[in-house]
Amino acid sequence: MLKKECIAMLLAGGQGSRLGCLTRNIAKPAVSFGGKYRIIDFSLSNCTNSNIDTVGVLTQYKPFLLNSYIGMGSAWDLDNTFGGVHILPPYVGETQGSWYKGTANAIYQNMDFIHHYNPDYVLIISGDHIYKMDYSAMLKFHKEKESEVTISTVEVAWEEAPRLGIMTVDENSRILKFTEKPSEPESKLASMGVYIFDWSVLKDALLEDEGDLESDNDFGKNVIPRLLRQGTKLFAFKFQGYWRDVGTIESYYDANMELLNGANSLDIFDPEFRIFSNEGILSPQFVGSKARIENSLVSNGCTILGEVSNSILAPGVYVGEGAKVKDSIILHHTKIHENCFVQRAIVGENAEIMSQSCIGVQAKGHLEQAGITVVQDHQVIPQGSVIKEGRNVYRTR
Amino acid sequence: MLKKECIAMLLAGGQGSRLGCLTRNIAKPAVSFGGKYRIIDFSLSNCTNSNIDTVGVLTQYKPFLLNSYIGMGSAWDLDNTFGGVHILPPYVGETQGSWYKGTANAIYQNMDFIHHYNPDYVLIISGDHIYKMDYSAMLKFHKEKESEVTISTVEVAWEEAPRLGIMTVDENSRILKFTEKPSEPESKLASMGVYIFDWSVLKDALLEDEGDLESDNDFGKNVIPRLLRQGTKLFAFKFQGYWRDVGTIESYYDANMELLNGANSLDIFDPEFRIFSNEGILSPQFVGSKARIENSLVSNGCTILGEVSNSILAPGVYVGEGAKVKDSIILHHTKIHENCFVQRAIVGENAEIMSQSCIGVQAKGHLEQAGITVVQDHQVIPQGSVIKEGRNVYRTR
Amino acid sequence: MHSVIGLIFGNTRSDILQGLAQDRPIAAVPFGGRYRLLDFALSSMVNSGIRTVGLVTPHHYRPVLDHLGAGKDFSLDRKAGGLFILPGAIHGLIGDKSKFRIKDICLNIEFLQKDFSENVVISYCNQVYNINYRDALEFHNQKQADITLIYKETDDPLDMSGRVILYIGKDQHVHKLQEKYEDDPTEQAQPYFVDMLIIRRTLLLDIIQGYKCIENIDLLDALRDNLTTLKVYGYNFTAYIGRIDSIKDYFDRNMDLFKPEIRKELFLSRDRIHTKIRDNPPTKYGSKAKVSNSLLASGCCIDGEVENSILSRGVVIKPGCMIKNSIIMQKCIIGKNAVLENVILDKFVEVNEGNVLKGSENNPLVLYKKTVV
Amino acid sequence: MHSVIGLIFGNTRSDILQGLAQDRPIAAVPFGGRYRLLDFALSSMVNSGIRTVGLVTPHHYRPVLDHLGAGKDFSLDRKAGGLFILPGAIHGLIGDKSKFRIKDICLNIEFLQKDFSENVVISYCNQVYNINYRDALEFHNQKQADITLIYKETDDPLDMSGRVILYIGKDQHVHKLQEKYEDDPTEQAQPYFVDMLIIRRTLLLDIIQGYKCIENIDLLDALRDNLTTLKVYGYNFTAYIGRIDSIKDYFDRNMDLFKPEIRKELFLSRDRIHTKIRDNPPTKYGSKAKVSNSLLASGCCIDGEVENSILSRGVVIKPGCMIKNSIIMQKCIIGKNAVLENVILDKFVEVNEGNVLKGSENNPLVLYKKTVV
Repeated sequence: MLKKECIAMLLAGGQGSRLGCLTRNIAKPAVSFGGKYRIIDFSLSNCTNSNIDTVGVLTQYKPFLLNSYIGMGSAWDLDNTFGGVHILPPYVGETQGSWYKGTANAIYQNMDFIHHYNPDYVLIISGDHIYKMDYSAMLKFHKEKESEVTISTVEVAWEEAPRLGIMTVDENSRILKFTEKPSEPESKLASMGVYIFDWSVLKDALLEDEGDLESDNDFGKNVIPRLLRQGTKLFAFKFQGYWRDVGTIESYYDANMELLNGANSLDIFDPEFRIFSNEGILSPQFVGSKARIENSLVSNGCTILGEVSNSILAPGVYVGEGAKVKDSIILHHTKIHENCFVQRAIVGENAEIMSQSCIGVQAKGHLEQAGITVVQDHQVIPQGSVIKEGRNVYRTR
Repeated sequence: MLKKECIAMLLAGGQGSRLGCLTRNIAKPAVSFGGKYRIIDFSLSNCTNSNIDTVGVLTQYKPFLLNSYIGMGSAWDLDNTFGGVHILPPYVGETQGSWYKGTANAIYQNMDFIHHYNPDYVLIISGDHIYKMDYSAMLKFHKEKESEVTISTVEVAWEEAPRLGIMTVDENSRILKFTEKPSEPESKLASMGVYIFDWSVLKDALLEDEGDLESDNDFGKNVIPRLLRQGTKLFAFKFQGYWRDVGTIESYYDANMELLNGANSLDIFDPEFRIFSNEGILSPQFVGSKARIENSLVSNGCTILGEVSNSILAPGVYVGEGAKVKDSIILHHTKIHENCFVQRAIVGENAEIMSQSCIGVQAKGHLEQAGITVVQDHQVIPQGSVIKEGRNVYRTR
Repeated sequence: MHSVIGLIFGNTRSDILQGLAQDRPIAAVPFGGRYRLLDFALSSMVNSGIRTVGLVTPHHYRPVLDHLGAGKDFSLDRKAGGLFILPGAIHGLIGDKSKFRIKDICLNIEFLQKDFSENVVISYCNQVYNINYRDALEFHNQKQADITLIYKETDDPLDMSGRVILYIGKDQHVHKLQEKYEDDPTEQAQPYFVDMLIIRRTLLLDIIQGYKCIENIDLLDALRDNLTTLKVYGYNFTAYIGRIDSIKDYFDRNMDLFKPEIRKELFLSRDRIHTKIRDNPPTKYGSKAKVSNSLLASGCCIDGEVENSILSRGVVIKPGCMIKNSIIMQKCIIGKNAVLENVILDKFVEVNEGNVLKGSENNPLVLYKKTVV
Repeated sequence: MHSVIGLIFGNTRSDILQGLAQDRPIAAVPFGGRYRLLDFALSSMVNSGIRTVGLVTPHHYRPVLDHLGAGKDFSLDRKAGGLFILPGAIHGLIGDKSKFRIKDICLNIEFLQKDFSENVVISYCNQVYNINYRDALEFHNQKQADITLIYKETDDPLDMSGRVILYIGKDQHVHKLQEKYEDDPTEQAQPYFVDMLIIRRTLLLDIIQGYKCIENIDLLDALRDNLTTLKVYGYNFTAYIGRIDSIKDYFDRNMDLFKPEIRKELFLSRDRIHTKIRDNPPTKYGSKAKVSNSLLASGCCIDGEVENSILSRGVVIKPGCMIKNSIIMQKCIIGKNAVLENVILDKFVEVNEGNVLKGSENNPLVLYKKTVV
C-alpha cells in the first residue's frame, strides 16, 4: 500500500457567525477576499507551495458554494492520481449520522480518511486565516525537535491575546503552558490554529478525547491541554510574516485594506509564492472615459464608469456614472448604479444598489462594528436609499 | 442569469442494506459491477449519453469512496464550466443540520441547488439500477404529452411486481393509479424510479409533502399518490430494454452473470452508447502459461495463473496457480491464492483468500441467498478454510 | 447538437500583421487584453453545443498548444470527442491567401472519418465575433442543404474588399460565388461570405477524395466547381464580425471594443468568450493612476495616465507615463514619464524612462516581442 | 523535488522500426499492450516528483498530442509548471543517430529560461524502464556536480553496441566518453551511458548559447568538448533498461514482459507507469478461448487460442485462430481459423478467415496500420 509523509486536514466547517450577514448563505472559507480571492485560497495555495498534495476539507455549514469552488482542487494544482483534495462532509454510518461537534471531533470522524493515506504526520489547518506559509519549514522543525505535536505561533498585540490560544514556552521552544482565550494572558505568543501531529499521537489523542464525555472536542480547549498534562512533547514553531484571523467584520475589513497599503502586508504579486484561485471566465475590466480610480484593486470583468478610491473590487463589479465608491470592499458581481455614494462599506456578492443611494452616511453616537456598513449578498437596495454607517442590511425571512 | 432546460438529481444516499456485507463500508452506488464498473456508472453514463450536463448527486451513507470516485464528473465527460456534477451531502444551515429522510426530503433539502439552475424540468434518477437509457427520448415524450410528471416504466414478471411501484394507465399512457409494493398487483407495469417533473410542479409538491407530518417523504409512497389524487397529469413512459434493480444479493449476482450470456442483456461493447467509468492506472492483464479462462470477463491489472470459468473479474484481481474460480464475481484487487476453489461466490474488494481454501462448498438443507456465498471487502480468509455455500463472511466489530 | 463537429483553420502564417504574426500563427495573435484570435472561433463553436472540434495548426504550433492545453478552459477535455489538434501541411508561401486548403484536411482525414456526426461547421480564425450557430444549423437541416454559407450584407466597400460575393436567389439558394476585387465599386448592399460554412460530413469526405491530388486547392474552389449539382444555401448573420487583415485592421478592431454595443455583444452576452485562465492578482491602481476609456486585464500595476488603450495582464505603467490610443501586451514595462501614442507593443517589451514613441492612427507603431527601447 | 524540471527528447523519426515509426515518432510507438514508449520516460520523471516536463516533439506530432492531451493522466495539467510541448527543428535525415540536439533545445529556450529550478533531468525515449531519479538527484546535489550521467554496467556486447562508454575514476568522476563500435569486442564489464542525465539549468543555458550556431551538434558532443572543465560524475543504475533500436529489439523487449521479474519491476512496483486511460469494457473470453502466457489489454474479445502474445485494446480473435509469439495492436481483427506466428500487427489490421502469417523469431513479420490481408 502506498503512503504519504504528510497530509493536511483543513477545517472549513464553521459558520463564522461573527462575520454576520457575510456568512448567512455561505461558509466563511468561501467568503470573497482581496478582490478576486476567497479566504480558503490562502490555505490551499499554502499547501500547493509546501508540496503537500493531499488535503481533506471538512465542511458542514452551507457547503454548496464551497464544495463547487474547491472541486477536485485543480485550481490549486492539487488534483493528483493518488491524493488530491477531498471534501469530507458529515455522513451516515452503519448506525446513524452525526454532525461535527468540535474541531477534534471533526477529525475524529474522518480517521478512516487519514488511515487510508497512513501518513507519518498530519497537518491540521483552518480555512479562515489570511497568510502565506511554507508548511514544509514547520515540518522540518517538527522533525528536528523530535516533536510529537508542533503548534505554529505568531506574536500578537497584548489586546488581541485574550481572543486567542496563548502559550508559554521554554528557551528550546517547548511548550510549557497553553491557555485558550485567557482573560489574563501570560504572553503574546498566540496559536495560529496550525498544528503538526505525529499521526500515532493524534490517533490516540482523538480516541481519548472522544471517550471524555466532559470534552467539547476542541483542539485548543481540550486536546492540547490534555496532551500537555500528559507530558507529550509539544513545541512552538515561530512563524514570521503576515497572519490575520478575519473572524469579525472589523478584522475582515482591516485585512482587506492592508492589501492596499503595501508595507508589512501580503504580496499577492510575488511570482514565486503564488496565490491560486478558481476563476470564472470574464472579460478585461473596462474603465470609462469619466472614471477615476486611485489606490484600489480592481478585478476582471469590472466596469467602472464612476469614481473609485481606496477600495477593493471583486470580479464583475459595476460602478455606474457619477457613483463614488470610497474605502469600501465590493464583492463579486455587485452593481452600484448611477450617482450612488458608498463609503466604508462591505457590499456582498450579487447585490444591487439602485441609483442615488447613499451607503455609510455619517451618523452620530455609538457606531456598531467601527462604523463599517455591511450589505448582505443578493440584497437589492432601492433607489434613493440612505443607510447610516455601522448598519447591517439583510433580509429577514 | 443562465438557465438549464433539464437537470438531473441522482439519489445515491441509501445504504442498500439488502446487499448485506457488500455495502458495509461503501454506499450501494459505489459497489463494483460487471468487472470494471461501479453501479453508478450506468446512471452517470446515461446522463452523458442524453446530453444532460448538470447532475446533483445526493449522498449521505459512507460517501468517501463514492465522492472520490465521482469527483467533478470528468470521467463521464460531465465536467462543465456551468453545470457539471455536484455532490450534495446533508449540511448544517443557520439553525441546525438535518439528515435526508425519504427520497422526497432529500430533494427538498436541495431545492436551492435546483433553483440555482432554474430548469424547466427536473429528472430524478437513482444510482442503483443497471440500464442504458437515453433520457432525452423520455423528455420528448413528457413535452409531447404536456405531462406534468412522467414516470419511466418497464414490464416486469408478475412475481416481481409486489416489490415495486406498480401503476395502471389508460390507452393514452396517462397514469390512473399508482401503488407502492402492492400485495396484489393490478398490472406488470413497474416504476423504474426515473421521474421527469416540471420544476414548478415538483417545487409545490415538495413543499406540500414537507408540510405533511404523516408523510415518509418518499416519492413512490407519498408524493406520487398525492399528486394523482389532486388530478395532476402523470404519464407513464414505456422503456424498452434491459433494466435491473440490483438491490439484493441474488439480483446483483444474476445481473452480473447476464453480462456473460449476451442475449437480452446490456451491450457494454457498443461504441455509440458507451458506459464510462473512473479507471485507475493498471497494467494489461497477464495470463500465465498454465492458466485457463473461459466465458469470463477479465479487467485490467489482473494476473491469472489458475482456472477461471463463467466468472467476472474486476481490475487487479490475482488468481494463483492451481486455483479454480467458477461462476463467481471477484471484486477489485482481491487475491485468490494457490489451489483455492471458489464457486458461486461474490468476493468483496481487497479481500485475500489464502491458499488451499474452499469457498462455496456444497451444503445440504435450506440455502440462504440462493446458495451464493459472499465474502466482505478487506476480509482475509485463512489458509485451508472451508466455507459452505450461502454463507456471508464478515468481521464483527 | 452532438451531430455536428467543428473544424477551424488556424494555420495560415501571415505577413499582414507585420511582426505580430511572425512567431505565431494568426490564431494565436493576442487580442482585446486577454484573448487570442482563436478564442472567438472556438468559443462560438463550444457555445453552440459543439463538443468535438478539430483545429488545423501550423508548424509554429507552440503558442497555440500553450494557450489551449487539453481544451480544459473550453470544456473540451472529453473522453468522447473533445479537442483535436490537426497539424496542417507545410506551406511554402507565407503570403498565400487560401483559407480552407483541402490538403490540410486531407492530412487529417481520420478526424472526419472516425466521427458519426452529420454535419461539420468550418471556420477560419482571423475574425472577432461572438455568435451562436444553432439557428444556422436549424436552417441547414430544414433546407436539407448540402452546404450552407454564412454571409453578411453591407454596402461598405471596405468590408467587402477581398471577400467572396454570393449571388442568392429565392429561397436563399446560392447560384454564384464571385471574388470581390478592391477596385470594384458598388452602390448597393451585397451579401458577402464571412468564411464560415456548414457542410455535410460525408460530402466533405467525397470532396476531399475527389480533389486531393490537386496541389493547394481551396475548399471554396472545389465548391464553385460543383455549385450547380449541390444544394448550396446562404444564411444571413447580422452579428458583429470584425475582420483582421492588416495591422490597421488589428488596431481598429481593438479600438472597436470601446464602442459599448460591440463590447456588450462580444463580452457581455449570454455566451461567453472562453480563454485560457491564468491566475493573476487584481489590477492595482496607485494613487497617481489616471485611467480613462480603457480595457485592462488583471495583474497590472498602474501609476500613470492611460487613455483609449488596451492593456494585457501584468503590464506595469510607472508614474508620469502618458499612454494614449495604444495596445500593450502582457508583461510590458513602461518606465517613468514615458509617452506612448498609437503604439502596439508585443509581449515583454520594455520602454525606458522618459522615452517617447508615437505612431499615427493609420499607421500604428509596432514593437516586436522583447524589444527594449 | 520542485527544483528539478524534466526534458524529454521524443522527436527523432526513425527508420529502425520499419513501418512502426513511419507515421509516428519513436515516442509514440505502442508497447506492451497499452503503453507508448514515451510513457516510460515521462512516468519515471513524474514518479520522481518532477512537475514540469518539456517534451521535444517532431513535426509528426499528432499521435503524441492525441496520447498526452494536457497531461491529465500524468498529473501534469497544472497551473504552475506542467507539461510543455516543445516543437523540435525539422531535420532532414531520418537515419540521423543524434539524440539530444542542441538546435531543438535552442528553439524552445524560453522553457528553460522561464523556470526557477536548479537542475534539469534529460532523457531520450527509446527505452523501457521504471526508475526513480530521487537517489541520482541526491547524489548529484551531494557531489555539487555540474552534470551527472546515468550509466549501467554490463559485459554483454549486445547491450553496448552503439552506446557511449564512460571512463570513471575514483569518486565516480567521469574523465572520458567514448563511442562503442559494434566490432569492438570486450571481455570485461564496462559502464555505458543510458541516455539519461542531470545537468544544472544555468549550465545548460550556457552550453546552448555557446553552441547554438553549430548545425546539428549533440549535447553529448558539447559535453565531451568541455569534459575537463566541468564537474561530470557518473551514477550507476541497476534497474532494467530495455533499449529499442531495431525491430528485433522491439519484439524482444515486448517478449521480455513474460519474464516475471521484469514484468514486476515495470508494472507492479510502487511507482506506476502512467498512460492515457481509454474507457474500454473488460476483456471477454468466450467458451472456446484458450490463452496462455500472454498480456491482454481491455476490450478484447477472445474466442481462439493465444500463446506468448501481447494484445492491445479492442483486439478480436475469432474461433479457431492460433496466435503465437505475436504482438497485436489495437482493434485488429483476426478472422476464423487464421494462424499467426512471430508477427507484429500495427493498429487496425484485419486478417481474413483462414489466412496464415508466419515470421521468424529473429525477423518477425510486420504488417502496417490498416492492412487487410
